[in-house]
Amino acid sequence: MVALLTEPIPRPYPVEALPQCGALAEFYGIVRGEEAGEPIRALCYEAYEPMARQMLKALAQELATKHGCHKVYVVHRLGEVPVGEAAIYLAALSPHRKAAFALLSDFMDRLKADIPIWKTRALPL
Amino acid sequence: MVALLTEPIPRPYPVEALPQCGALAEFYGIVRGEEAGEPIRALCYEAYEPMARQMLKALAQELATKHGCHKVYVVHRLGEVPVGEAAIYLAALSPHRKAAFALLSDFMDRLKADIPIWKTRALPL
Amino acid sequence: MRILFFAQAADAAGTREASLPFPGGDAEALWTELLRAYPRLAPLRATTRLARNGQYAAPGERFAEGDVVALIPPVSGG
Amino acid sequence: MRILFFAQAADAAGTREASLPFPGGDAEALWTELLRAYPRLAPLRATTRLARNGQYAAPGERFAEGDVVALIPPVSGG
Repeated sequence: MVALLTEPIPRPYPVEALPQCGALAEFYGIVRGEEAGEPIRALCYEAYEPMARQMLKALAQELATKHGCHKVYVVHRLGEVPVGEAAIYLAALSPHRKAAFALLSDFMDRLKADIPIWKTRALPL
Repeated sequence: MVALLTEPIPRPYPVEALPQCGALAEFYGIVRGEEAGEPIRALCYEAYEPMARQMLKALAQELATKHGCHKVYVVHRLGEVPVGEAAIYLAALSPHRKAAFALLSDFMDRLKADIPIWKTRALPL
Repeated sequence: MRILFFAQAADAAGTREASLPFPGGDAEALWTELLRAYPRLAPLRATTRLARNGQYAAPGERFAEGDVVALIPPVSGG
Repeated sequence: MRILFFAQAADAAGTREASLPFPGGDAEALWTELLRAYPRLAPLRATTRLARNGQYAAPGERFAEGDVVALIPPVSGG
């Protein structure tokens, strides 16, 4: 499940439990109060939306297969994201915890290397 | 923050955002629908509560320091935990994601090796 | 000495708590008394750790009359 | 050829989208045209990847008149 949205990312994110899955691992990447040492009030994100959406779907599928996760959720917020709010949410459901942990970690590395989404501006406090 | 409780673990768990922390990683360990190949309706957990509580606190502190996490939450449910509900919740807040991921993974390994909590019975469906 | 039994150890002992006369000594001596009082603990001995006053006992640690000792079979939380 | 500019590339080009006459050719040829039209992209060239029709172009890939090409400066999502 992939979504790009401009509203706040819900917490909890509505994740459907699966009877075979004993592990739900989740990650929120939250905007911090400083950027390059300066206090800020928000970061602005933009994306090449169709390409980002398609790459995120392909990545979720690839890593779900690789690690044996049954379901992956990825949500990236775009536009202005205030300090303390999440720019990204990631969740993985798997039978056992190691698969879900490995997926989150791999997914974030790949996302930060390849997915066409940018932090374009920091809005000063 | 350590809690042992007999009620359902809330989702979302009330976690306080910290301005320096850009990462919130969470884990729910959920009771699966089968135990040893048989369908079940719940698992029963018990703990040596004072020892478990004290060890969980010490472990949270040790691993927060080791990995550079600013805050750790650990909640274990005791008594009967129905299929599809969480027996454990773990969360870590850190400046960067790798610290929070590493903490969750290490914490679960240590918990499963040493903390005096037991799955005592599987209740058949 | 106050003894606490958990999980399989409670099932084997048939109780969750007991008082055991014990003059003091090491884990070996304590297990001898425990098995005399609760012979059905024998199969658990190899995998069960002892906690003294809420902490795992170190190798060679001594147990005294006033201690609270817990029998900790292999844990399975999470 | 339709060109999409993102992030620093949009700032440098001064636009988010443009139409570029391009008869077809490889990335080298396309960059030559891009830099002729938008000289301020020059400092970004070394770090900017090209996507053709929504996918990163492979080394040696050829670009044709009808393609949609996106300039992808170093990404920074998450």
